[in-house]
Amino acid sequence: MSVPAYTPDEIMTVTAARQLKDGAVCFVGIGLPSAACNLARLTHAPNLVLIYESGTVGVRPNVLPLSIGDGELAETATCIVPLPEIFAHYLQRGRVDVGFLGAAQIDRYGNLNSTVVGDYAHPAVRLPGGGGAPEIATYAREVLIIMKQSPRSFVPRLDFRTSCGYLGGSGERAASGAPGAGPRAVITDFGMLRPQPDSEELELAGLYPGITADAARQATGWPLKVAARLETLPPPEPQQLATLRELEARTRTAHARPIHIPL
Amino acid sequence: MSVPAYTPDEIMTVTAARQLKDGAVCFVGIGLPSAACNLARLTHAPNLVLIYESGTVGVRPNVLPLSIGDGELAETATCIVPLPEIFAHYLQRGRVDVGFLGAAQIDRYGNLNSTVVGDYAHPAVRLPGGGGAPEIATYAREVLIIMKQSPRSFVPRLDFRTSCGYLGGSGERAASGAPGAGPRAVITDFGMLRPQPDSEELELAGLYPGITADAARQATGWPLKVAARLETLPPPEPQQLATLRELEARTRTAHARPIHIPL
Amino acid sequence: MPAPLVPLSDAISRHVHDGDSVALEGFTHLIPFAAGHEIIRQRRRGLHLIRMTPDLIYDQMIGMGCATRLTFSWGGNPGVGSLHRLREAVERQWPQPLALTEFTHAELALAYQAGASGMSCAVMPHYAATDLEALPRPSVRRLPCPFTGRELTAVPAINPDVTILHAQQIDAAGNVLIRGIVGAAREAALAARRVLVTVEERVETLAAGMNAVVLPAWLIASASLVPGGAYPSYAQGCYARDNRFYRAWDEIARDREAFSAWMERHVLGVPDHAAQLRILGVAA
Amino acid sequence: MPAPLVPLSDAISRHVHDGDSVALEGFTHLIPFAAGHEIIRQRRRGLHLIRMTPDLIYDQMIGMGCATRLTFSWGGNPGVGSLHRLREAVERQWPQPLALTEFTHAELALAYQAGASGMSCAVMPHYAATDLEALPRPSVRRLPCPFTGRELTAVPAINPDVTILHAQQIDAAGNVLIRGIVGAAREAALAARRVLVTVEERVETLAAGMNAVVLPAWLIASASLVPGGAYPSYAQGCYARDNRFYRAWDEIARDREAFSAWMERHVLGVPDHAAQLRILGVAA
Repeated sequence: MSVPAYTPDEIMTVTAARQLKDGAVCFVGIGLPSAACNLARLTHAPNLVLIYESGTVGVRPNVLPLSIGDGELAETATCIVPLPEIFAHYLQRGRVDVGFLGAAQIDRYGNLNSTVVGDYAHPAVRLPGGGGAPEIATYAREVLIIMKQSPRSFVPRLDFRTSCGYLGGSGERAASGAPGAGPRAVITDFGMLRPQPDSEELELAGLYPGITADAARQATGWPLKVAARLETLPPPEPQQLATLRELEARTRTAHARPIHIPL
Repeated sequence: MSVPAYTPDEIMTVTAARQLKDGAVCFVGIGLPSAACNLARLTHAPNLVLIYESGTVGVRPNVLPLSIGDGELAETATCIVPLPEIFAHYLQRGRVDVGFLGAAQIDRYGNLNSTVVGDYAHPAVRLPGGGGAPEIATYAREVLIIMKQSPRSFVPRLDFRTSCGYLGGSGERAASGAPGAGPRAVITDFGMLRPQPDSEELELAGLYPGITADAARQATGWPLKVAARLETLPPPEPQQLATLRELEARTRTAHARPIHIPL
Repeated sequence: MPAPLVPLSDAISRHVHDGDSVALEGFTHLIPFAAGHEIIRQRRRGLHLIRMTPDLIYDQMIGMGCATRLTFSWGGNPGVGSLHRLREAVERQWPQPLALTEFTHAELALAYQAGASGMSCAVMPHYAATDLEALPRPSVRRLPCPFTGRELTAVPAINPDVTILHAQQIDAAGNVLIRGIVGAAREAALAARRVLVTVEERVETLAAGMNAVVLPAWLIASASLVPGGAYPSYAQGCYARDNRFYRAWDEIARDREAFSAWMERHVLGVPDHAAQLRILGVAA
Repeated sequence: MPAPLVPLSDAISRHVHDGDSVALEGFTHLIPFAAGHEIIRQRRRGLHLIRMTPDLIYDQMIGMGCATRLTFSWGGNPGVGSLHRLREAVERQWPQPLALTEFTHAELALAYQAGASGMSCAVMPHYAATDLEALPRPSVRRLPCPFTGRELTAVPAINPDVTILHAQQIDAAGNVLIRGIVGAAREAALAARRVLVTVEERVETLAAGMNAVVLPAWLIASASLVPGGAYPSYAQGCYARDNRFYRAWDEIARDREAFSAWMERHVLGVPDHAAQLRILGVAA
């Protein structure tokens, strides 16, 4: 197997970016989702509307933010709204087409844990918590999940359900009345999982070039099903890679810049 | 009786202005209340905080607005907030010291009707309605009412209770849980009515120079009680009259200015 | 890819239908008079009009027979007196009966806010303040606070079929700037199924501070360039409120014939708002 | 008659007491670090800290033993990872146990909004989304919508004893301008019993557009001039977020001794924020 000319993070980012149609309204999380959305905006989807939970709507950052509320977002936004409104007027009102989520744990129905490992009252690991995720998972028309695959993170049973995927599957989510359709895809460092239409159990739907289904199975804490038609996902195109690397180089330079405060 | 050197509107406005302590936060209605508040601000109470329900906070208009939302208010405000916030964050939150109200009808307990004369479904006169009044009456720490006195407007029984005064009196308002203390004074073209401390029935507490209690009684549709100590209210001071007249002259000039729109 | 600016007559004919619930918002400021007059010219019928303060524009639409229902919280001519056409519709069913749904300002603002937030209702404290609550209206209900047990008032969400706003600027991307008093305009727009705007001017980049009130292009169904479109209301920074006209309206609207003649000459008898402004001598 | 600017140490000593509920707000932007450090220097104890995103400032206050309770919705180092001091307090009760009241962002924003509106609670739609709801926490309750019968989530109001904000400007009258990302800072301030502010600069007149975010002077209990007071967070238009420091904090906070040494040298061992900024080489 030849060494691919891209990193796992890069193909995850490009694969996520490809899921985004031009003009879609995205509620963007920090890290890979932010890189993927901005890559899409700088390539095939120039009219993507990016919303960050800091209340910045329609941002067009030149460098990636480290936090959800860097000044770059405020400076390039169409408008800035108070935080209560970004949740009420945009997410809860059903204005968001695509929400991005990651987590410490995912189960086979795309439910997510970002709260604790272990018991809530006496946790082995206290994670950051829900933040915007429970509402993004509920209200975005569809959700894209980006997570590295391992038996510790792809678990048979969550320690805590922070955000809903398909709950117990087989239509349970829709029956609960949740307005959004749920996770459309889980993008990992092996490939992509998608919900089986009837059971809504996540199954392996695509693999990156050179990755085997067996490797993906071994990185999953439950017996991972494989879709009838297992796709080979395309590698990043040179232009995508170049754009992403330039974006990240600009970002590194900007974030390394020392701060000077005149007193 | 000599002819006073001021009009009834002028002494009402000056009397109302005198009720305002410097630094108070006032929720201002249009007309006489707006004139009274701005007169107070231009004379003895330069730090009066004036809030108009259009969402303009801390206004310092040079001319009186005709409407509750003239541009003069926006231009001189400390800040402009959306209308839902002016009611929620300022009035409902208990930030308003003094609210001003007028109405078509008032009863002996200071309850007000600005909705209909006659039956609601088939009214003889359809009045403008509640607007901000019901909440001002409920939440302002105290209320000042400004109304011309006549048997048609000072009635034994309201056709419709739009805004609460003391309800049925004798503590009924406080028992209802209404946060504000209710009407502190009713300023009329005869003088001033105040609630009797126990019954909370409005009684004649003051008269303008040259006005008799009998005249005030005849202008009231219920048997008007007179306070044990009936005060003679002072006439306007020359400086107050001069300031008010200049303010109104500036206002007339501004409102008569023709509009030109370049197309 | 913003929608291009379209003539106002096209916007109204495409997006406002007989029987729609329609909110022309703007609190005293930025009232979309031009859009209201175009609705009158296109003779829409059976509208459910929604506005905190009906103002002259709804007096005119009601008097011209556009509306069978009105949701509002204060129905006067601000600083002047009555809306005579509204009164005659309620008191004498002329030109037709008008069903009222009446709120207080705080309630109606909350109803828009609930609609803008995807809620079925929103709550505020309840106090025994007003007979409005006793009316047979489908408007507010009581429930206990689950924490304190104290009574709350629940106000149902309002989601107009169409909200129409007037604004100062639209940029090349189709984003719209509102500057000055905003009232509940933004909430009414976010609550609506379709948002139409009329604007004073088109610019490359909005003259907007970082925390300005901007409606993103993708929330707007249709935008039309209508300078003076808020007259006799006003557009902060563009022209002032014509307080003389608001006073003069009291006489015009007091009488059915004077009203009808005024509407015939200034609205039905002109092709658009610019022509009306010229007849009124407001625009050259 | 605005209150004069007072030294930050006086403001904290006068207005922040042991056992108070305290919200230092600002979403990523304008986090009042200088005020938090002064609270640490004055060794306040038993505080109930409230913040949507505890960020480094609460990591520091918790690690220094100021707090026994935390109300929050997301407790990480944004874009970096864990807050190690927060984790150690929860996982190993060091330096003392920390009781958590946990919300989602939307819930906590609503709780501030309810507090800012004089409400006992506010409502949002309910969906079976999260185990948070099953926790034995005094936070949210369910009730049916009185119009649709659908379940609502009621969130209780939060009214901090003290809310502290950092802002760009204060004018001669004492009005305060916030420019850029506001988060739930304004709601947290309007909900509070006392509002303290630190500001970058004092000006005659605010550089504020007509619809800017301004807190009127009369809502503010105390204002202090603290240039750089949000560092390592930022003040839009004044200085950028020090993303290098946020990354470096991960190492510092991972270890009890390294943390304590850093706090000793940079907070306890200096008289004020300006001295800290000089030691860090951020200010000349």
